[in-house]
Amino acid sequence: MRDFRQDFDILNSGDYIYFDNAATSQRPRQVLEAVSDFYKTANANPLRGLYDWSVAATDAYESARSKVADFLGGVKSEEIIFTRNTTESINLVAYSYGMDNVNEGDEIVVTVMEHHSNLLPWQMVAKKKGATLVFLEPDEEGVISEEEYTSKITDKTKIVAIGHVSNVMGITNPVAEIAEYAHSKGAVVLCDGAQSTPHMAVNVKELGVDFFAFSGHKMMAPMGIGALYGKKALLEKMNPFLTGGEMIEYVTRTDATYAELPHKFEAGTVNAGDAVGLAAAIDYIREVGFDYIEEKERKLTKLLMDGMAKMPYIKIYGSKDYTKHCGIVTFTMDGVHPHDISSVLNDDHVCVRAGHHCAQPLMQFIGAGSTARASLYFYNTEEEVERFLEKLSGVREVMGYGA
Amino acid sequence: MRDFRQDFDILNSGDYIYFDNAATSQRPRQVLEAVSDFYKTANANPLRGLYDWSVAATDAYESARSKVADFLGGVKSEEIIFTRNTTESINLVAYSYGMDNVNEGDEIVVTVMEHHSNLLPWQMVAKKKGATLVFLEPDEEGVISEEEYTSKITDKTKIVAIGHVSNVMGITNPVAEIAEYAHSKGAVVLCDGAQSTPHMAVNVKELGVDFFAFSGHKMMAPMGIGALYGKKALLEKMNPFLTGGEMIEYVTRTDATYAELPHKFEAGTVNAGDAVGLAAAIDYIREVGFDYIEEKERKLTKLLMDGMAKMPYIKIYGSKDYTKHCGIVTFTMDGVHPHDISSVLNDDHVCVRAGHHCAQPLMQFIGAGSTARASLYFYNTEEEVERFLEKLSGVREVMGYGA
Amino acid sequence: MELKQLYREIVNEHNLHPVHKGKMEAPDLVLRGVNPSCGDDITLSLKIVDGKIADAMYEGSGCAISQASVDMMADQVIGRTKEDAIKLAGTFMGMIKGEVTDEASLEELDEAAALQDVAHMPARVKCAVLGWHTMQEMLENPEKAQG
Amino acid sequence: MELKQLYREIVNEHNLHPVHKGKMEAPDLVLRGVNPSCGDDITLSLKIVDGKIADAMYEGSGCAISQASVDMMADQVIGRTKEDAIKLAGTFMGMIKGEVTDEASLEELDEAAALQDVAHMPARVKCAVLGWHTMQEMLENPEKAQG
Ligand SMILES: Cc1ncc(COP(=O)(O)O)c(C=O)c1O
Ligand SMILES: Cc1ncc(COP(=O)(O)O)c(C=O)c1O
Repeated sequence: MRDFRQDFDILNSGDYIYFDNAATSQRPRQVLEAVSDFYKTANANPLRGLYDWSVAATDAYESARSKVADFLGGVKSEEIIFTRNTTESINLVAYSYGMDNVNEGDEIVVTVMEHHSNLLPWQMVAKKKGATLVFLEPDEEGVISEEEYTSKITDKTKIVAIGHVSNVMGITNPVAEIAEYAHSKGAVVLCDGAQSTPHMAVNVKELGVDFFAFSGHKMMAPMGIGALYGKKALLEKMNPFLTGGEMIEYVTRTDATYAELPHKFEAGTVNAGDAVGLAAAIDYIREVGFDYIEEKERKLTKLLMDGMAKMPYIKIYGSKDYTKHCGIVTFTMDGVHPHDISSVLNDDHVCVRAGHHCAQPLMQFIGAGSTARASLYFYNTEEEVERFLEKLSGVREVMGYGA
Repeated sequence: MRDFRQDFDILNSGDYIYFDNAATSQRPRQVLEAVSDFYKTANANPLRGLYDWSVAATDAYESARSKVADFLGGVKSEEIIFTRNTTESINLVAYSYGMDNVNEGDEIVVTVMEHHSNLLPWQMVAKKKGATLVFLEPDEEGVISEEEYTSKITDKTKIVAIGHVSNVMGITNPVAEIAEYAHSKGAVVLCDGAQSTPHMAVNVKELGVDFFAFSGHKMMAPMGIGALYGKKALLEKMNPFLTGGEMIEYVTRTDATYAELPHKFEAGTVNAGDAVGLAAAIDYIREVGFDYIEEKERKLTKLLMDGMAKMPYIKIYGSKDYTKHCGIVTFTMDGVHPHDISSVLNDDHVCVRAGHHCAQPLMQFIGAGSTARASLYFYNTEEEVERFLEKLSGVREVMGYGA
Repeated sequence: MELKQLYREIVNEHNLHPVHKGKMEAPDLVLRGVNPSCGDDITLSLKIVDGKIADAMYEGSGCAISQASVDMMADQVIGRTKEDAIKLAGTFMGMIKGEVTDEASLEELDEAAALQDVAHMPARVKCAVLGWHTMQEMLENPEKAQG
Repeated sequence: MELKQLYREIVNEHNLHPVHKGKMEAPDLVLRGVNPSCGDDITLSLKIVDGKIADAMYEGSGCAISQASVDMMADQVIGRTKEDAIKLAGTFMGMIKGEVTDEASLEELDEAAALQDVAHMPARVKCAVLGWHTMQEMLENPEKAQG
């Protein structure tokens, strides 16, 4: 196995330990070069031109789309809409599907652990349409029980919007089971895959969801590119969201007819450069392999959680089982505010996140105003985890609690 | 003056003549390197982190914003919202301002030469709110007269949405005059600057517009980044458009309060990489200088139009004055369909666009189903224009019309 | 084949001197076909006698490739049964998509096989198939195409 | 100053052994100040006698920097006139923004000047200024802060 870490210049340029991978990943040289190469050899506005460069740009863009379709388990290319990120993908569904299909008295079911991006769009739909948001709640270990979802998903439920992997607890939700149950109640299911796609093979058909949203930047692609998978039958019936160039068929002064899928949902000049970067990231992930990614992350997570368990003043949120964390370990430290943890660790060149992690309702639910989070990816090392633990164990002393 | 063309690898790698700059520009090495450097040295999720890399990423992103604010004539940083492109910028205004401020019986004024991106969003608002779209029409030379706009902008007008430079005729509209008149009637004015920002110094305060939208990719920045300028007083009163992470203050299960400007309008992980690219493109444009850009484009446009005037079977649209084309020359050829022109020229490695240029109502207005368009930028050369003219003059023969 | 050569040797003849362009008197089937992105816009008329295409004509405008293609198509389908014409359309579209390449099938297409190289010009594919697609549509769904 | 040193030498003392933390009996002015993004949340109470700040206390929770900063602030403003306290807040916020750097002004801030280096930690600026900002707000708009 070659040393993948060598591909990440930023990780080899100093002694920083980057443990904020759940916020955004680093990008390997291969991805950055793929984007530059696109601009240096095939740059033109795709979809519009009759000349070679534009045809090449169109090919590059559309084969990135096929690659994404493949990556999500072999769906149809036209079921993939490129967006900026998970947030835009979910907003697209909220505006185009939600606003037209949710009515007064209906219910939208989410979990209390949703990222704000999978909550606020539904708050908007609920508010504008007079619907009610219903919250699935997990147990201490982060698990949403069958009883929980079967009691809250009902005939009134029109949409179930659920995170695949929680960005705070790292837990993987039982999306397939919930989707199956939700469908039996006539609801449509959206899965927020922002935290799963970097870490595990995803098959949206096996998950059985109707929509699946994710971001490239969390899986080594550039910022600025993400995607939405939607079942063709649903996408076809939906109205466009953004309108403008590229997504039309005929336009008169007062009217327009729309292009076919997927272009109907991609208004304006597309981000072909970063789509090419996403395709390169998928190639890179395939080269590394999810088997290796999972194995490496589990080894590191075990080391991390075992080490933190030796610090009695630390509380870890979520499952006690290190295999259920997807590399995400969220914690608090007695007497030390998470922001201070993060700042002190930064003095030691350790990057961890502190705050509400865009999941304030979950913070309220677990009763922590703010937490610290270390999140790993396969390119992190055991040596980094050990150094992290050593630095972490020094934080309380810095904060005046003696050794 | 150094040879700027050397900075564009794609232009130096073969004998292609790229005359589709109005669709998208090429990017100089400096821009591509700025993006890569960001990812190699400062990559983290901006706005969220307490550690050095995230602070550096935040700095990079926010100074790109200041640079854009400066580029548009020295507006406030918080008046700049980053978007994917012009299309998204205009949709933001249509959804957040239009849907809340246009009512039944109101009018929205656009010109008949608008790009679909500055038309379809207003069609949507008009349709959903029961308002009427009113069209300003230019004369043969593309000019919108004072009589035209004073007769159509009335007390009923709530929004005037007007292109700065037409992507078909290259004409610069009298935006400042129209904005002043529109304001006297109580309307709000949006200017679509997609085609002006690459070619001329823009000062939104002198234009007097309330909103100004543009795309990075047409001015040498990467795809995937654009911006919206909005007057602070208006933006503050507007509801958010996309919702999710980063744009909130407090979130409870059923409610949220929003972050301050500009973050209120930037939901989800931002495209910091490409924003850095846009900043580098602005630096690059400054280095080249708009004086040089205009002078060079005019020289090339004159050569081009003079040459085409010698081909009696060619009809050019818009002004006869080459200084009023912003490098854009749209034309038809007797007996030859524009698609065939473009395909034949492509055989000679000449890239021009053919079609409706995302401006179908203008095509209907000028009575051409489709046209061909050659659009120049400062990095094009006289030699290229001459070679283009030679190839163009050979098209009719290829199409069977004898020499 | 280079595109210029294709124009010179095949397309121009049919585009500039079409054989089947014009308005048909009392057609049995009529259908309009359009390529929104290019503006190609044709109306195809067929006369059917005893299940066979007795005549085919078209009107409209568009690029040379779309016009030549429909003119060549008319040459090929006049005299064929409906089933046969549908099958030939499948062969043509398969060729343009690059899926049908065997000599025998291409021979069936006769002169229309000259458009094979359009397979390498994705932007022109829609132009080349417009006529064929319209004919297939009207033969398979005659209720849409009442004359 | 390295951040760790700042904590050790200044911040911890005020954070762990605050002098002015607690609930004030019958305050004249009370205002809550929060940093949504961090969760810092304090309620500041002032007693005003003859236009002077006779006492200042705070409750709430937050990071060490926000807590220490408000505790140091209370030290500095007790005994000052309202105007003087507002001016001092301006100096402090100017220092944190990196705009006020002259010795004389910083001396005015006494121990609170130790937070000067927070100017280089943009993510912590809001923590450092929370108390000062809240005090300024309540003194300038006493109608918002009735006890
Ligand atoms: C005048 C004009 N407006 C708007 C647009 C849309 O820009 P974008 O596709 O980058 O959103 C373009 C270019 O395509 C344009 O030329
Ligand atoms: C679970 C989850 N959902 C959604 C998002 C939003 O992703 P983005 O900011 O890329 O839109 C994130 C990450 O920030 C996340 O962790």
